[in-house]
Amino acid sequence: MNLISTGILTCFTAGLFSLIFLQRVKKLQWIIFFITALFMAAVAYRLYGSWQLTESYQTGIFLLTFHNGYFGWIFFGMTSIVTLLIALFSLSYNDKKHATAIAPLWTMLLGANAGIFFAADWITFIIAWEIMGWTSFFIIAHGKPKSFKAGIYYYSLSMIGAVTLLAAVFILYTATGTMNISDSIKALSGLWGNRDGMIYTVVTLFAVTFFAKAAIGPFYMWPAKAHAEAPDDFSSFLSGIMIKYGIFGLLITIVPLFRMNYSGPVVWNIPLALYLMGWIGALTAVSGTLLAVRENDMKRLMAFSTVSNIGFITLALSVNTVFGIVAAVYHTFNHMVFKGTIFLSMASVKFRTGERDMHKLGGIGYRMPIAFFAFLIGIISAAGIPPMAGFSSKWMIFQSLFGEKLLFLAIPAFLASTGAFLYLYRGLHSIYLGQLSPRFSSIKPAPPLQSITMILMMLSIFVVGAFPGIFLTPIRGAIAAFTGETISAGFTTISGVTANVNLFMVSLTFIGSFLLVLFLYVVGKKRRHVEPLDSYMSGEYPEDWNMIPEQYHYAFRFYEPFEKMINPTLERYSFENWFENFIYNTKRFSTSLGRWLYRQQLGAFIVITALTLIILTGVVW
Amino acid sequence: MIYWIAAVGIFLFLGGITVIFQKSIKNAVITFGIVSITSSLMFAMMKAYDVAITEASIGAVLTTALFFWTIKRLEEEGYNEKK
Amino acid sequence: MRRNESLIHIAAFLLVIGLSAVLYAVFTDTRPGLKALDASLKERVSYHYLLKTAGNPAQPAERKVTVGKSGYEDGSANIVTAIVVDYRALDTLGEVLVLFAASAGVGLLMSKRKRKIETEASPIVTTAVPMIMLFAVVVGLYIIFHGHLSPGGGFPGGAIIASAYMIQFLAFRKKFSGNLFKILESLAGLGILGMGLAGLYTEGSFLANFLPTGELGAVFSAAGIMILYALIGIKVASELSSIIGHFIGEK
Amino acid sequence: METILFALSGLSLVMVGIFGILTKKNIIKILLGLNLMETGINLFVVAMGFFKGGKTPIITESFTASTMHFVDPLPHALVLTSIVIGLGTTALALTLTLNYFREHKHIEFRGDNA
Amino acid sequence: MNNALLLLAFPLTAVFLIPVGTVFYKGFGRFLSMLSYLAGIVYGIYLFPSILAGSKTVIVGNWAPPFGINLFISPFSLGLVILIFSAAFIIMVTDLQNKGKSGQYYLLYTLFVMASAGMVLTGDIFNLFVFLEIGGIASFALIAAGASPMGSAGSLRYLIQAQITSLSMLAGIILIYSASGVLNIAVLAQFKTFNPAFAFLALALLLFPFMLESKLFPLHTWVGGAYLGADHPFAASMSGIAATAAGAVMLRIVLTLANPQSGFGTAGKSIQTMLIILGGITVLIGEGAAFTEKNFKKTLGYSSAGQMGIIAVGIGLATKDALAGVLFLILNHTAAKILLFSVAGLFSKVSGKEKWADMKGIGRIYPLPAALFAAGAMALFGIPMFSGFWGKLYVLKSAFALGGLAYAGAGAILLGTIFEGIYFMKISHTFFEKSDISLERKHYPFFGIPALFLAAVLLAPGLFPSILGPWVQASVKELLNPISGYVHIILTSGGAM
Repeated sequence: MNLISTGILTCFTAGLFSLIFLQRVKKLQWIIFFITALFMAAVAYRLYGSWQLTESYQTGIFLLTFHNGYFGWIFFGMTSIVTLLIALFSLSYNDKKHATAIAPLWTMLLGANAGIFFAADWITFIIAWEIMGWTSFFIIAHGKPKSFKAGIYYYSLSMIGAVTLLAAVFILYTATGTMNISDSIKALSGLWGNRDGMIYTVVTLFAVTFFAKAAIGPFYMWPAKAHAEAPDDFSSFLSGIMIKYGIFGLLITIVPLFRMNYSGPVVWNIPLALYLMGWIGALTAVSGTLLAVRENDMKRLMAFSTVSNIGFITLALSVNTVFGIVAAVYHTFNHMVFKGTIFLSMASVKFRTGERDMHKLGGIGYRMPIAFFAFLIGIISAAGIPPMAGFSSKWMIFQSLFGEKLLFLAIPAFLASTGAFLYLYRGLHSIYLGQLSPRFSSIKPAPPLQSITMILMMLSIFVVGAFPGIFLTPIRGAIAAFTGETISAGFTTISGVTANVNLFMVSLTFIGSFLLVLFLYVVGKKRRHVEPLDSYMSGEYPEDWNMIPEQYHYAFRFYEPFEKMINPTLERYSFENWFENFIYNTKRFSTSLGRWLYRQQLGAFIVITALTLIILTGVVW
Repeated sequence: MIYWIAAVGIFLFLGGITVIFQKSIKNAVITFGIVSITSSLMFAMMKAYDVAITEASIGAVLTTALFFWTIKRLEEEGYNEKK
Repeated sequence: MRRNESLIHIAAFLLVIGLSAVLYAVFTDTRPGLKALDASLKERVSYHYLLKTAGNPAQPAERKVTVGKSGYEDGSANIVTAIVVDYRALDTLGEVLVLFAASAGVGLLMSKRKRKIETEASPIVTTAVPMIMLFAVVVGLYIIFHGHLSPGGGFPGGAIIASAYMIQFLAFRKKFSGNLFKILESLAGLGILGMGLAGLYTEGSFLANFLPTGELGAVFSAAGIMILYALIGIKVASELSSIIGHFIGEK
Repeated sequence: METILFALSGLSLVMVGIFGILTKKNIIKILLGLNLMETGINLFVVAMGFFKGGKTPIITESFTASTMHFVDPLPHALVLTSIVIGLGTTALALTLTLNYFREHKHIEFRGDNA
Repeated sequence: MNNALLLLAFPLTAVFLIPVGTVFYKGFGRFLSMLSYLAGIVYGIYLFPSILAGSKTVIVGNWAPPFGINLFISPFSLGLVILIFSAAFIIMVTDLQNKGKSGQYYLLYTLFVMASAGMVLTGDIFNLFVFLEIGGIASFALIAAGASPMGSAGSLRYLIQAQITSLSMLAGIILIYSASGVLNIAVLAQFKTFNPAFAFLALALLLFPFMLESKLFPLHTWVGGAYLGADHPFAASMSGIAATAAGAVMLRIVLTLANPQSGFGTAGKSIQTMLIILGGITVLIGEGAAFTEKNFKKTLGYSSAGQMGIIAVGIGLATKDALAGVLFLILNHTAAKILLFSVAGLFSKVSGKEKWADMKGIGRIYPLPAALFAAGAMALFGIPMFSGFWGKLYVLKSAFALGGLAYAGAGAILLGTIFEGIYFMKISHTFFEKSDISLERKHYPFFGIPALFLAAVLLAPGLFPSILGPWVQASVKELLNPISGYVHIILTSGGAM
């Protein structure tokens, strides 16, 4: 019984069914969405182990095949677990007041998600890729004009990606003659040396597709727009899972290509192209951090932090060693979990307060403790502080960089990861710490279902932090099945290049020290409660500077001096305005061309000139 | 025989030029009528008598008449060339 | 606007010169292979039309066509009418449809005519016009019914009858009755279609000439062609008259 | 030689017609140019079927395959159709000009309208 | 088999009966024309199995091909004729403003449909010219008959350009006749070699009107005015029916008439390269113009210019896959365009607006048509589970396989898809945006079923491309070996068959 296709089919049929028939009953749509997520998680569980399962369907002259490879499976398993948790969260998030109509499209998106991971040939991959494209557009744009602008920006990038994917696949197909993904990449790597030009075009085309989807390099701008404007529970899916399709794409195309009999130019024994990718990753990480620091809207801030983490992952991929690949995949999974937690906690804050700008929030921690703890654990893991899972994966990334002695790449990585503290703390402090503003003094804590999901997420971060083996063993198995070698890591220990670490011990020490600090805090003296708006104004009234009290609230321009420093550089080199006026120019050009073509009295002029020219070229030929 | 053909051919060409460069459209329509009758003559010179009659009865008479009636209707509705 | 005007004139002139130069180059191209006017009459399809051997083209070299002899595959002496009505009948059917579309289009788009000035035609015109009309109709009918012998046929004949109808507008400003022509048009059309379907069911292919061809050159020789061309003549006449009516008739 | 002369005069009319269409702004003038082009093409078509010394393709006395010397009748049939098509298009175009005048109050074809 | 000509005879009878009919009963025209299309569809489907087995030729007037005119009924042409008739039938059904239309409108419309069907079937180049003219005159009148004031300007512009190109076709026909002495495509398809320059001139002159009809690059300036003038049903038929017929005729001329063994020799190959270049430029210009267009009908018009550009590239490539792609694209383009135009017609009738930007939020009042518009738009720019995806995929597959110039063509197609994707998504989203539009929901019985049928026609070949398998294989086989297929059947069948 071919499990994969039944899984994908159920997603699509359920999505279509709820789209067509359940317009009125939004609650039922969300229940169907949750059941499908549950079903997909069950499919993932059932699929473990049967690595030879391939299902193929003959359509026209192309054969569509699904293959349950170990590599695709771990990605699918991981994403379906996280989606299940997010689905649980959205069940309670979408009550009467907040319900959005995106559940059916999201169910279809799950089908496309499975399709991407299990596609064994390029045509199925393209089909799943494009379905994912348009469904996510409609979800992000979900009827609001402001989110429509973000959606169109996102969709044009993903259209460019889809088109370059088509071009790359067909050049690959003509060169290698096979549509199967792994065979075509193997056959392509066989051509190193004699058809380098063609290989580099294929690599650049693939790179454009997957960079656009994963917001690497010049495409760093869309997450800030798309995640902020998307429905809140969907942003965690978008930022946690959808952005990883680009990474998965890189993993199945560019990374294996350069590992097999590569004979091109080498920089510090890394292929030049990968070295370039490394630098792009590093720059994305740094620019993601810098942009995140300036943000005042909490979802945009976290979107830029995703961009910076993606930069890390590309950096790890570009090291071209098995250790680097395992580090990248491990960080991807960790990022899925902790970024999901952070977005979910922000979603529940928005669920209660309806506010997104950080300077309007403050002291929410007192009212919503579970959301606060979830956010706290999430940003600790994002910053890479030991007890949490983030530490081990960031540590592995740095180990892989040192392993290859890539110090110049390591420096921006350090800058980016330390910079992470800046914006993460800003998020924590502005939203949860500080004094509770009177407006939110009466808000209820997060609803039970949402808190359960957050607690589960927190637990998983803790557990993986202590026992990295939970993620590492399947990843190492998959990478071994994929590339043949593996790295030595026990259930709780990882042996890096320069050192090895036993994470269980590390987390024990940290928990111990945490308990000590807690004890001191409880024993300590009383504290006075200060009203957030009751700050000294040295006798002046904010109103005559036409500023509202919120504006001079300390969270308003958290890092003002820092922003003054980096703003000019960011304005000048931002790809965003380059892309914006590129579209503006094409629009102006085609309208003026249309009008000029049209001003000809009646086009007869062009008809006759065309006749003469065409005949002339024919005669000359 | 060739001179006749050349003469009618040149007449046709000149007629065509005058139709194009006429100032008022009424004169242009009249010249067009003349050109189309001479073309019917040329059809006859080419031994295509069927075509000559058809060209004369449809091409020359009716097309020119249609053009005249349109100009008349335009003038009835306030079109005047001088403007 | 002046400078733009002369610019367009020069550009158009150069374009015309360029086009004729290109055509000249093509026609005087010396590379091997057939060029314009390379097919002499013998190689052309119309050789068999002339010798009336289109049915079975493999004929002995010395084929004789004698006037007055019957039994040819096509009775019409005027080969052009034979081609128009018999050999390439679908073209003519299409042709009639073109006129049909034109008159329907004019009927659909033409707005009614509001004539302001009222001048009565002079008595000379009102007496002369009926005579001319009679003469024109007779000439038109003659041309239609002698289509297979003398030059002319449905198209010119129909046009002449239509111009007869046109003249009476100059004199009498009669109301233009659209429905009469509509019915006439569709009846003639149905007649042509009937002839075609009759050909389909008797001879086995649409618009086949199933009537006897008679002797070559006699007045009643090509029966099928006469009827078909008469129907076409009526149709052309009614269509042109309805176009004329729409142009200068007053509702 | 005669055929080429006939064809040339036909083509010259076509060229004049093209020149007229391209340079004129008044719709009636453009339609006249179009009709000139049509007459020119019709002349060219019949010229292509003309043979020096050929008789009109109507059988008046008997002849044999070797003694016959006719002009090619097929282009005549084609031109018959083409003339009537020309009339149909001109009739339609003139009706459109009337409507055009009713909408725009001028019959100059300037680029700015639709 | 000669009674296969009934395919054209049904609309003909309708045409001749309508004037008489409308004198007695106003709605007779619409009823009769729809009846004739239905008869054509039923008869076509009845013929289809036997034609799939072997193509047939229909002799007109009992004269064998080189002397008489023949129609060629093959899987390719019959399939397209059925497509044209069903397209016309559905357009008539979904035409919402059919109250005020006079008998003459339906007469002209049936003539237009019959002419397009005739163009696809006929085997004689002058007959092709006559059908082109009938279709042309009918469309000039129908464009101007649209409600919009700009109708006559757009129609005049289109008339003049169409007349220039059809005269060029007449010149091409007579040149071919004076060089070969024959007017029949089958005989010309295996004739002695022409002089290369002359061959290219004759072929180019022959092709110009069909390039104009399928809106290829230099001859596309008329699209704006024509689509602005025409009303929604006829705009749908211009994109659906006229473009399909023009594409089919271009296929017939480029692949059968100018095949390598014919007298045209290499001229056919250079025409194909020309088609690739012009098709690529048309895709860019068409999609660019549609990208910035505000008026709903003009956007759809320019987008169908883009689609025809892709079809032209497919024809230019002329490989097995490219032609299969072209057939998929033709079917997809016709069905999708009719769906989009009928939705556009419904929305502009309800909201009274012409520009799609002003119809914000209308989807919340009419969810089904808006969703179907999104489906049709996605089918057009090649979202996977619609037949457009397979069409584009096959064309791209053979474009990349051929390399060289075909790369540029493929690049243009891909760039065009980006523009197309963005503006179609923009339009389909504006229908769903929250806005203060306040319209009460009128119920249109005749809209739901045909629109759903069209969506099914778009989805079915997408999900199961093997449905079209037999038709596509037979047509591609017929187009790719004209000598053993087309020519052999026509010339050996000799007399009435």
